[in-house]
Amino acid sequence: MRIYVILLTFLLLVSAFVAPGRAEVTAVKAGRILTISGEPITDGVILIEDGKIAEIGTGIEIPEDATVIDAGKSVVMPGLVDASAAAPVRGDLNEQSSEITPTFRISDALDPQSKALKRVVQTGVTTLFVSPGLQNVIGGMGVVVKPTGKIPQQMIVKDEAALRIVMDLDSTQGNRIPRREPAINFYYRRPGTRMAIIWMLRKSFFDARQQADSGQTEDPNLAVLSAALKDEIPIHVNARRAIVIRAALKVADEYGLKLILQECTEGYKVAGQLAERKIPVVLGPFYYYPGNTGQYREGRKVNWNNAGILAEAGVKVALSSGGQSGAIDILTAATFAVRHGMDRDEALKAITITPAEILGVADRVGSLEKGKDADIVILSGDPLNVTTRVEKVILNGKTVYQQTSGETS
Amino acid sequence: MKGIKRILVLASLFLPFLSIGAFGVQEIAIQSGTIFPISDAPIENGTILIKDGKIAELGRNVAIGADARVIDASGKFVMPGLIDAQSRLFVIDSELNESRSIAPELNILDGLDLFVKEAPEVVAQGVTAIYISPGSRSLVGGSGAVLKLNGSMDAGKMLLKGDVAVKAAIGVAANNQSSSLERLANYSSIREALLDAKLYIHNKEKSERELAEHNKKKAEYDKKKKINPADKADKPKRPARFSPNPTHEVLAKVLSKEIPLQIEAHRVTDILNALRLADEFGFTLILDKCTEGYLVAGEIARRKATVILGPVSASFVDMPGLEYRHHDNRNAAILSEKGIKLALGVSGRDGASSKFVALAAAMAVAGGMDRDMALRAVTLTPAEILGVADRIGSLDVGKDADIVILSGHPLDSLSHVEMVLIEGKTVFERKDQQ
Amino acid sequence: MKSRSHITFVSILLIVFMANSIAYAAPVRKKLAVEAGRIITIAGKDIKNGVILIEDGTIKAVGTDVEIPWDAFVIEAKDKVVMPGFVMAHTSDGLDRANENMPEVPFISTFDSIDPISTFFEDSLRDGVVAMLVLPGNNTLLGGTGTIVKPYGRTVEAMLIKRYAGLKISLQPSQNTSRMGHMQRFRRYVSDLKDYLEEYEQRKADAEEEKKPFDEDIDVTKQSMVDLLNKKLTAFIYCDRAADVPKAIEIQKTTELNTVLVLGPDCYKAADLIAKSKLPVVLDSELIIWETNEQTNEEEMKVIPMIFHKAGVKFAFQTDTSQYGRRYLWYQAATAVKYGMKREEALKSITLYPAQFIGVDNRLGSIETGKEATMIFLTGDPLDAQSWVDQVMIAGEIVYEKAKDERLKKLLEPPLVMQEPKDTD
Amino acid sequence: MKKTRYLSFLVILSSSFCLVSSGGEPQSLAIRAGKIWTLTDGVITNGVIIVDNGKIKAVGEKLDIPEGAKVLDMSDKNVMPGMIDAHCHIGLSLDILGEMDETVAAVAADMQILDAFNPQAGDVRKALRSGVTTIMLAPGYRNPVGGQPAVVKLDTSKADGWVLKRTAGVEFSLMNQALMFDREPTSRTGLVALIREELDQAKAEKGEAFNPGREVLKRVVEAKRPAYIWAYTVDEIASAMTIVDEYKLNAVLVAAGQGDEIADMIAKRNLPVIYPPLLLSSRDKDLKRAGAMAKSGVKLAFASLAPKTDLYDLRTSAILAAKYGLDKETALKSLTINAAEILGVADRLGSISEGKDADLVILNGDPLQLTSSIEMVLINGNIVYQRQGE
Repeated sequence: MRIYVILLTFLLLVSAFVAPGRAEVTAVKAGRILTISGEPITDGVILIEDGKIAEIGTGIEIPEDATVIDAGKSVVMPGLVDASAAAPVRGDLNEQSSEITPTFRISDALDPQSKALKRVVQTGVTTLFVSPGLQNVIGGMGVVVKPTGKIPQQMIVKDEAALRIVMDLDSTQGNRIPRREPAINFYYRRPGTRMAIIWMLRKSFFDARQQADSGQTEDPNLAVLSAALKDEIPIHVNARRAIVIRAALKVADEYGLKLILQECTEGYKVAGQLAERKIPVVLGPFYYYPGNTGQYREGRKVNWNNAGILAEAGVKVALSSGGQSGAIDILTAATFAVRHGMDRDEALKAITITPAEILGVADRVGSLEKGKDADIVILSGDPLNVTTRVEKVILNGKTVYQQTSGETS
Repeated sequence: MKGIKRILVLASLFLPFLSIGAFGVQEIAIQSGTIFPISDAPIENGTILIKDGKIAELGRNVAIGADARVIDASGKFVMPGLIDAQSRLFVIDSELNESRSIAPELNILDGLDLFVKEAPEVVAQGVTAIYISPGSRSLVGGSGAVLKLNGSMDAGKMLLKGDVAVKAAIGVAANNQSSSLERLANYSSIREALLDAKLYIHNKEKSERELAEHNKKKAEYDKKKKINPADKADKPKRPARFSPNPTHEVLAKVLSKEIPLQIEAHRVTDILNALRLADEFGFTLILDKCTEGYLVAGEIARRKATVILGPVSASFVDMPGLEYRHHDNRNAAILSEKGIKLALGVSGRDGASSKFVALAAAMAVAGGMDRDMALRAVTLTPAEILGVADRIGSLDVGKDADIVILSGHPLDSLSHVEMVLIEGKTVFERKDQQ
Repeated sequence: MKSRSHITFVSILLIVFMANSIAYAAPVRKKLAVEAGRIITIAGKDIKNGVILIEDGTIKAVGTDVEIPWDAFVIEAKDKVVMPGFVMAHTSDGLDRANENMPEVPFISTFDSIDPISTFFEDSLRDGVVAMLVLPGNNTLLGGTGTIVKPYGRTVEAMLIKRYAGLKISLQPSQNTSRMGHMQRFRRYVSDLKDYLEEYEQRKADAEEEKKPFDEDIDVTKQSMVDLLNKKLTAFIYCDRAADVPKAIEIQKTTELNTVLVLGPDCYKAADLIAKSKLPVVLDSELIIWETNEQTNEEEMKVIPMIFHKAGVKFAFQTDTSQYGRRYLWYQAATAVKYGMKREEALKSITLYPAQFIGVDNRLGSIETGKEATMIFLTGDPLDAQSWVDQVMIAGEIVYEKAKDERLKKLLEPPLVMQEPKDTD
Repeated sequence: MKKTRYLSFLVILSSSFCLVSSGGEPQSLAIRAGKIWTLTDGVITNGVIIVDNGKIKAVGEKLDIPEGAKVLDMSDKNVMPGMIDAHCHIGLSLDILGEMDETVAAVAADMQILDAFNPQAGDVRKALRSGVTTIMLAPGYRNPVGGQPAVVKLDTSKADGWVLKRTAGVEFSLMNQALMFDREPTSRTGLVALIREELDQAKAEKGEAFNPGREVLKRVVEAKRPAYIWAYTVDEIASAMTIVDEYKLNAVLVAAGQGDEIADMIAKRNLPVIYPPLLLSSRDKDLKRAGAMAKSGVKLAFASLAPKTDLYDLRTSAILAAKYGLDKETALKSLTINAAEILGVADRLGSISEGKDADLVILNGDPLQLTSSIEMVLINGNIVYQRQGE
């Protein structure tokens, strides 16, 4: 035990030096740096100045006043980006009082104390996209956050990052009569069929366009939608089965929408179309064969190599935790994607730069480049190996997680 | 920052082990503090000598061995470890009540989770022993146990006394539907159970007699057979086998005064019913909670029933419902004035509450209770009621060295616990957190 | 809808099995020699470029300098890693329903419930599992007896390794009983049983005394519990939370049963107690749980296998087939290694140890002379996510080949590109 | 027989709670006290308080007592100002949802809690023994906009004069308890959105059409009336601060139990906090929160939130807080003067100083000792509670 204490104190002294983000320089030395954007660097150095990457490469001389984090033989890669994470929000993720709630901003309800956030950062995730729940046809706007800060404002990287649309049958859920309630209440508002879901979608966008044309914009809801029509806000469509994906594509064609598909469990069936339309997909959650997994048994027609097939066809693929808190961490997801046939580099991109691009925050996160946020993960070995573990996580230049022997004892 | 905290935490974790390892066998002397032995008048600037976990000597001038570990308590107050006689510590939520209404054979030890985190906090407030009994939803809920909070996770090592008393409850189960009929039903079904037990004892004795008889006959028969195998005397028939019934076995012990019956009763009617049961069956009665006891103090005193009173303050309990409607903080004062043997319990919402035993005593004082009586009511009296006074409850030679050292008077709400020893081992030592 | 999918699914299965049966219709070769790139024997050191000699389904020799008899059929596996098949010491999958509603049903047996065409067995074979003890679920006090099977064969009889193995005891109370009542119920049952046995013995004695024939059998509903008390069966005691562990140990001490503890995640708190009791353990499939540190308010990772490993407890892993990664035994072992467990130990916990716990280590669990020729051929290191089970051999017979795994093909290969319907409007 | 005795006893007890009011007409009164906790200027030992016409005329060490003045000799006792319960729900129905919350309409700005208050209710009379002389009577937390609280004195026997503020502001709730599964809003986001919407409309309100609710909220938006915002957890407090910043509200945080996590930010906005009762079942880390908050400069007032806890335990909260790190003076002030300032009645209450109402509590010991009990309570110089000697 005493040895631990000594070891602990040592580690903590190190982290204690690093922890307070003073304007002074931090240097990360590593045997292998996966920049993702470029070629891997061996025996490289990353200089961090007030939360940003000041220098990266080999043969950079380290200022003597700099705090040095020597990662030794370990592998360094950019902080992971989860393009569809479990929302750190207490209570309902949907505003049940209407099925079309574009103005619903999940950022209003973020809980900085959320245990889920504190956990996810230890799996190497430094950027998350959080969106409203699946029970509204147009759910509202999601937000890109970092798992740090005491109040929501400090967490937010990009608010109103995307508009969530759900074309799966989830939005027919919760359509029940509450206890001791008269039969007529807003729980009778919802569509009951996919026909109705899509009709409502069409109608809302139609109204939005009308309003935009007529010039006046009283209805804030429609204002958001017309912004989406003008590509000012990207649209995330939740579509699992091939039939739903095709329907989504139809609606997109009608209104000239730019889509980003989420879940996309049967995406492999329409890989060609997605590729030619240049529609990126955010995969996850991942179901295991055989089938009746998932709320609507969408796992039935699962293909383990979904990601691989899509990437092969030239679709931009991001791997995510699928908004489930209990799900496997996305590093493992990438590992299995490779096991099932995805290309290694593609898989690594799919949990870093690709999601960053899809979320429109690639200028700040997703790869190790000069000028980007210093979100760095230090791994004990090859990232795509189950026996590799996260040793240290640096977020905005500060060490937010430090593997300690305390964990296991 | 976080780092330093971590180390602190670790250190605090080690502390007990270190001290055990280092000073386990050695003798310990607590010097020049104001000692409250409880059983006796306070001793100014006295010394306590501890030899292998027991109190070897205490008084003004005590000779101390050269190699003794000396704890300087000058300016501090020394008293026996506190006892919470109504603890909920270690209790797994909703594991406290069996669906069956009469289940005296249950054992609280089976319902506990000794791995919960609250325990250190409770010890840090000077509580060294707790009494836990089953819940009040079932009429007869099983037997309670006294545990020592010695930091072990092994029931065997913590257990001071098992099967202390069988827990029963009148009226509480009826709390929700507050019909007095329900309360009456409670009373009569407990009575029935006890009557059944009586009958059971009778049958048991009968069958034992029969068996003895048969054995005698059998022996004769065998002898006869041995003498002449041709004997035609027919073989005696073995009587029907008597299968013991755990439920009745326990209640039988209650009726034979081996185990007291602890009856939780809040309202006057229920308390009186409990007393009536005691009159009828003559078991040793411990009145639990006794919220409206002050209204019938005379009755209780006349029966010489002992009381574990609590909660002292209504804010200890969750939702002061019907049972607590006439709760009054003068209850303890009135009862103790009538000369009733009275222990104060916390009986809080959950395990953590147990740490506030001392505060409960203070509140009783605010309600008019005598200060010494109040202190006694959280140390010696519970020990006596629970039948562990030979081990704990006061600072006397020969008793366990479960000792608390405080910065101020025990009843001072703002005084801090400096150190806690259980059987001579330091289980808590205050490092200035604030 | 459901039913239809079910039918199609069954038919697929039949096809697959047919294919297999045709493929392996040829009689089992008497003499086999496996030339392996690497042999992980588990029993001893790994062997590079070794040979395993097999006769009538048993291993005759293992080593580098084993010379191959002229009449032996040689299996080329120079590019493969060969190791003993994985063993699952505890599972309740592959049953139509795992729990009986009544609390005390020690007399029922999973043998009558195992569903040979359940995909669980096919998947297990694909994942390199060669033997498993199928026990009733965790919701019944005395749940019934278990069956050891191999995940191959069209009938339970064909799959059978051991008909009558292990009895499930669960200390997790079912609805509307408390833990107190649950324990009491168990004690009551045991005391009644002993009572019954006493009586039984007495009747026997009387009969002998009177020279009468005594043909009364022990009550069938009690038989399995009697066998448990006589150590003919092993008790698999499920502990839901740490609080149950001391009780399990108490039971083991008082009734002197052969015991294996099946633990819930919370039980890591009692690791030291378990270590002291020296009882074997089957860990929950959830190997990592999070806990909020009281003082620092940080979320802390508890790596359960490491905690037990450090405490010196011998354990086996189990899987959770509904979870993505956790459904592979190798993944469980790899997770343990990830957090610092010794590789050899981790591998033992998915081969030799479980075999010992369920009492088949005389046949399975390692590659040694005299043991059954049951092994798996891997494309790479067992703990590497990128390596696959290429072949599985059970008792000298190749029962699985990745190349011939139709369903795996369906799962990994893109579908035939279908003509997209043109929008006509 | 037993029954009757039991009843008679009850009667005696209850009588001990009710008022021992001395006559109607105001007269001058002098109190000799062993210790006077003035709270604004220190502790006076062996002092005298001279009360005239319900107000404190003078307080000091050696004052000459005017002739004809009634003299209370409390020279072995402690005197402190009447305690103020900054938030409670007594005199309403005991059932939490009963009279506190309007559950049908989510927005009930124009509702006044006083309309539901029964001055003769048992718990109101019983409350006097707790040494609380003034309470903020508040609606519950189950409505996003919950109505207007009132500040009242507890000598409710008289027909009038006990209402200090009929409408003391507007209650908002950002707690998850304000969400109902069958009423808008059902989500935290919807909750914040709804409150924004209401405030926006109030801002925009021209006041042509008569709309009492808007009128009230308008005053809040213009920071003429305080907003009492329920928020317990960090995220709730965070959204509260967001709204306060956006609309420049003059706000008070209610029941901000976990505020210590972001105490610095609360202090920066100098938002006062009405602290929820410290429960005797709390863990240590929760009991330390009040102290931590005060340390980083947040102004606290304690509340019993009765019937959640008994008013009698308002003082218990302060004592627990003190035991776990809140310094004694602040603890006492949080029971009296701080509360008065937060509720905006400091001109009349909260300390023993010249010109203030003679609301006094007389204890037989240090106010921050649980052992010391309340002997006598005066409101406007009238003895409203006197402890029965056993």
